[in-house]
Amino acid sequence: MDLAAQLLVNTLQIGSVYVLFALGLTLIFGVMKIVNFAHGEFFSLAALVVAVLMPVLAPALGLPLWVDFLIALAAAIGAVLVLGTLTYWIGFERYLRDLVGSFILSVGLILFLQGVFVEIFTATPRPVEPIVTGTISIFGGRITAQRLLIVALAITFTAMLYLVLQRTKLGKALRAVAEDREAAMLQGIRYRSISFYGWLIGVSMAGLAGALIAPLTVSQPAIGGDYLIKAFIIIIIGGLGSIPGAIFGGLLVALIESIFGYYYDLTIATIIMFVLVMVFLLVRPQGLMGHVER
Amino acid sequence: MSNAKWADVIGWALLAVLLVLALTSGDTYTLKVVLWISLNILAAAALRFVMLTGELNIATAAFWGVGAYVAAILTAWYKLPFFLSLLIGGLAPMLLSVLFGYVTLRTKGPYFMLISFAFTEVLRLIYTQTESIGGNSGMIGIYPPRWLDPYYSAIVVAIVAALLAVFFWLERGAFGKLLKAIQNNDAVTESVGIDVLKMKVICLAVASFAAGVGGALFAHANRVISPGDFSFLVAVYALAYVKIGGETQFSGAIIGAVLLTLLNQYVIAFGHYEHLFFGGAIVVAMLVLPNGLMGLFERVAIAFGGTRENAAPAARGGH
Amino acid sequence: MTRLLRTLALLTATGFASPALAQDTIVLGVSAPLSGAAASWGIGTDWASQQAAKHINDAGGIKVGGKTYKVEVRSVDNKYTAGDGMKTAETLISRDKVKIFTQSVGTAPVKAIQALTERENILLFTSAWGRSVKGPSFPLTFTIINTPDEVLAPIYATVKQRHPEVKNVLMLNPNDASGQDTAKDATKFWTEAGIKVLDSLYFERSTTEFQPIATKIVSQKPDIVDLGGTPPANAGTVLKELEVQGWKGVKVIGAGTGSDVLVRTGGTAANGTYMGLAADFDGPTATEVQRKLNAGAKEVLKESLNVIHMGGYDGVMAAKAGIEAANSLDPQKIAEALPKAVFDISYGKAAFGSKDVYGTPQQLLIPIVVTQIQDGKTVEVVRIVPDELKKRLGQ
Amino acid sequence: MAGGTLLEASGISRSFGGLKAVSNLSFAVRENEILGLIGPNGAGKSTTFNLISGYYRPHAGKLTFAGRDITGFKPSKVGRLGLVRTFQHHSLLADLSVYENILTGAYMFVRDAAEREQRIRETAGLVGLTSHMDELAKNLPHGHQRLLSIAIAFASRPKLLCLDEPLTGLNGAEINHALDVIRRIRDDFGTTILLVDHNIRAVMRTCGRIVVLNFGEKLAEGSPEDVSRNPEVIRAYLGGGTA
Repeated sequence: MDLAAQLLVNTLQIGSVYVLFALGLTLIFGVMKIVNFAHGEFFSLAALVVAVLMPVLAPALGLPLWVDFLIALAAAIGAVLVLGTLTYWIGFERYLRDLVGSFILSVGLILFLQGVFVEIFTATPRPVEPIVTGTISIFGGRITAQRLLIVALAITFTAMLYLVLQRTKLGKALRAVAEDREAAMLQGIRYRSISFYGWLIGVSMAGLAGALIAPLTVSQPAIGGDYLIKAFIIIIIGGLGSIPGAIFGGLLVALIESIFGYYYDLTIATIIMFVLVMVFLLVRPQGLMGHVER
Repeated sequence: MSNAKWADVIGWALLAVLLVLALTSGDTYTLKVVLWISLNILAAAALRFVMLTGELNIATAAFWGVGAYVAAILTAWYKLPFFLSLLIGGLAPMLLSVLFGYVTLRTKGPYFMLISFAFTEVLRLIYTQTESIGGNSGMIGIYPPRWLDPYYSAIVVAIVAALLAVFFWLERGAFGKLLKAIQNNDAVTESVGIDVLKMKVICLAVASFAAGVGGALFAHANRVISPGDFSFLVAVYALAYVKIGGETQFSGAIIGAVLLTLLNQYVIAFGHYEHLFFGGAIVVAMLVLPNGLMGLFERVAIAFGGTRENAAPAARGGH
Repeated sequence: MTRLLRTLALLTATGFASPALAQDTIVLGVSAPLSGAAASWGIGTDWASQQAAKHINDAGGIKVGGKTYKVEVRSVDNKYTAGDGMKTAETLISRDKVKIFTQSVGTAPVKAIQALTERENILLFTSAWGRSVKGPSFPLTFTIINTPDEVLAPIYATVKQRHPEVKNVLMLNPNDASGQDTAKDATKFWTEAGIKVLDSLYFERSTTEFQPIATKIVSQKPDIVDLGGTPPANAGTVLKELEVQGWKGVKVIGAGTGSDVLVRTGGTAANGTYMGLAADFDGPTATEVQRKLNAGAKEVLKESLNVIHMGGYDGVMAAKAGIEAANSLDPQKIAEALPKAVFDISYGKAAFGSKDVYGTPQQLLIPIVVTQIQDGKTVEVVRIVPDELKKRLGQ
Repeated sequence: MAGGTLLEASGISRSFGGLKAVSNLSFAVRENEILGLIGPNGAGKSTTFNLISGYYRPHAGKLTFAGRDITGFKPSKVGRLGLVRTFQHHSLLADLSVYENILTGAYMFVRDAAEREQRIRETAGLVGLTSHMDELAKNLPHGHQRLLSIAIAFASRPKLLCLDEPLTGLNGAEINHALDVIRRIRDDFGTTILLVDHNIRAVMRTCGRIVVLNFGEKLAEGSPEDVSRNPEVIRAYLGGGTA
């Protein structure tokens, strides 16, 4: 085992899911100017749906496991979209651009949804059978075929989001709103509907991250919390609302976790990340990739 | 009397009721609930005081924890007199908050909110890694002096009321108006010679002193503390009290804390549904009472012929 | 959602603020994590405790001084922290007049609650691991599952005997009071068994990514990895990562509880793992009561019971036995009567003992079982019925 | 009559991302004068304002105020030394009452409560807002809002009052009233004034001297008559758009 290669491989696989999760969070911030503390619940929901469906689908359909996984993933995103629509219509729509109001609303949702998830899914940790088996060696770093598949999917989804934002009309509108809401509205962009789509895409990213992590870990209703704290660090480092920043921040956090987790332990790694955030904020309050304000 | 003044009367009356209950009730459960309500009021008021400048200071939870640990170490290890450790339990986080504020209050809105969140979590993690203070399992055996035991709830209510009076006096005075001016428009405030950063740091220091005393009182009330008691949720609950009570009014924090603490006592009986109901209550309150109970009160008062107040602006975070 | 509706109905029926009780009901408290990462322990414990209460009530209740009482179990969420443990326990004590906690889970909250219960003359049953919660200074505390002093020596001896070539061990535990206590005891017993402890690592309970830890473990090339008090779901993940990164050694989970979750998460990587607390409540050595409970739990909770869950049942049964033996509801008297009693719990007949180890007879005497995962199944390797229990039962 | 130099900017520059907003600008404000600062859109007037009041730090050059080097001072420190400015947009504490707005202006300069009260009354009286003391700033009509922003700044009784487009959006009568207030501040209190506005005619009418900016550089300086006859100024305004 080559240590450096193993640490880099670890970084890539941890980071790819962090990036997805943080992308959703930063996108929602960019468009709605709120920090969605309930982001982890969408992650948990998707992970739980996949973890519940996988053992059911395999015997019922008799299809290859990866097909089952894609079906479960679609179902998970469906569930996330339904929950996202509900929470938006009932709650977040009234708290657009209200940092405090949306914060307390999303924290109320964390408590409430965790209670509901425990009721529906029980608190039992749920593992998922491996979809593909085997281990692959990359420059001496070892990775399961399973994780490699997940990393590939995460990269694909990130690229897709990037393309949507860069190329499509919706993407351009989202970026325009994130950049300068008033100017965008003057150009005839309907802020309310755009923010709804931004929200749905954002929570779907959390859902994708959750659905992808389900086969790699054990899912239970509280699983999103750990990712939430990391994601905050990521988006502060990357700059709130910045898509490239979230990607960079996600990989950086994963690298720190991988290296310091190896030489010290994971808690020290987290503390180091927080200290790093403080330093970042001192030097560049708007984050690494944030826009320079005039 | 205007609505705002009525609101103040309600707030102080509630505190008086708590004090009377603490002094006269012989029922240990009542005393405990009075104690918890008072501590929650203090946390909410400390959080709200910084909200006057427009910043959401999640690190209220961190300073609450520092006060708790410092005071606990002083009484449990060094056997310092209770009131002295209480004082130091307030001063230590106050000093820390000056350092923290000087570095971080240059940022605002979501950045300050997130960094105060990060600060809270990093302190909590540091406690878990520090074996001398019990790591994750925390410290036990933090007792107030024995002679004080029967009056502990009353002492807590009295101290909380005193600190609230200071908050009230500061908010009503020129300093409070200045904080609101900073919230409204820090550029204009700065142009007339006011050092906005310094004012924010002073505001944070005052609030952190109160939070530290609150934490110290909490530690001695609970007799045990552990890192898990000082997660960012402390600030979240405090914010829930402020929001549901109504952030525009000083009394909102009091009313919110009283109601939600009582509600929480009720939902404890739900076992693992506790989260569901408490979270649900917060969500519902946010949806039906956008300006909290004080907002509802104002609406009712107007409906019954009261006058709309040119009331103080909402204490709001962010931009 | 039916449970929710039932609870709602119950609460509405029993009144709003503090559920009022009929005069002849004994309220028993349970303090366990009902939310967060450790929720499954608390929810299972609550369920098993409720089953015990139901059994007792169905069989006519508890008789004390000619009067018959029904029992009711109230579980509160200690969130695995000292502060919440304390607060919720105080509510149960001062509002609901609880005199007995039949099960309390999590070393940190238990230590907190214990400071209260010992002072206020309240009986505390617990599954907390550490030696630090037991002994003469805590006369009202009783431990109702096997702990390191019972389990570790036999399991380590078994490992040593079956793998004579092993020389060293690396330990991983959750970073909290339970984990730290486990690591401390494990270090002692491994050393006594002649095995060198290479390193003792910790992780936070909320951790979901175990790769960096696995990389760290593998790089030290230990003969044995002892996951100590690591919860089964996390343990399975760690074992899988270890296998991926090419480590092949002896796998031990000294305080390993649930084996089906371990197998589901670890897959083939879980094979060969030795565990100290993983009784199989479906297996041939399980009692009729345990099999029924387990079947019920699988239906309602979608989860098999583990030793800690079972402690919920046994705590209630032990409380009943204590009350009847003392013929009193006074915790002091119950605590004095309990060590002399022999009573029925899920494992069959049991008693409290182990005075020679702890200085006071407050450890439940139940069979010590070392199991190993073989082809995904939990197999009993060693089963020891404590000599003291045999003597007490007249065997 | 104009006396010695109160504020001197020598060679100040500031650029944003390669774009030079102000470059090598030098000018002086003399004691007790009303100096006008004009120029087409994007000429660098706002940047100049932000530079002298400390909101931007100059990349080059030096600022001297009342004989003191204030280059790089924070806005609050500049304000305390007696150089106070108003703002073009968001110039008020919108959710606060008129009284509280003016109080904020006086806060750092009058410690005694009774004296402060007196200062607030006097300032409100000067701009004609005495009868609106308890109204929220955001509820005032636009004309009153512009006057209130002057009142906030003047409550500090600065040595140099810098007004950033105080006449924008005002009608004829309001403009006359505002100019009257500005003149009285100079005449009755001896305050020096730096005035930026798009209303060239009003500026010409009020100011003793005028500095004209274009593309971040000084184009002309002199009396209103001189400046209005300057061919470069005429060209800049005709070519550069709005006047």
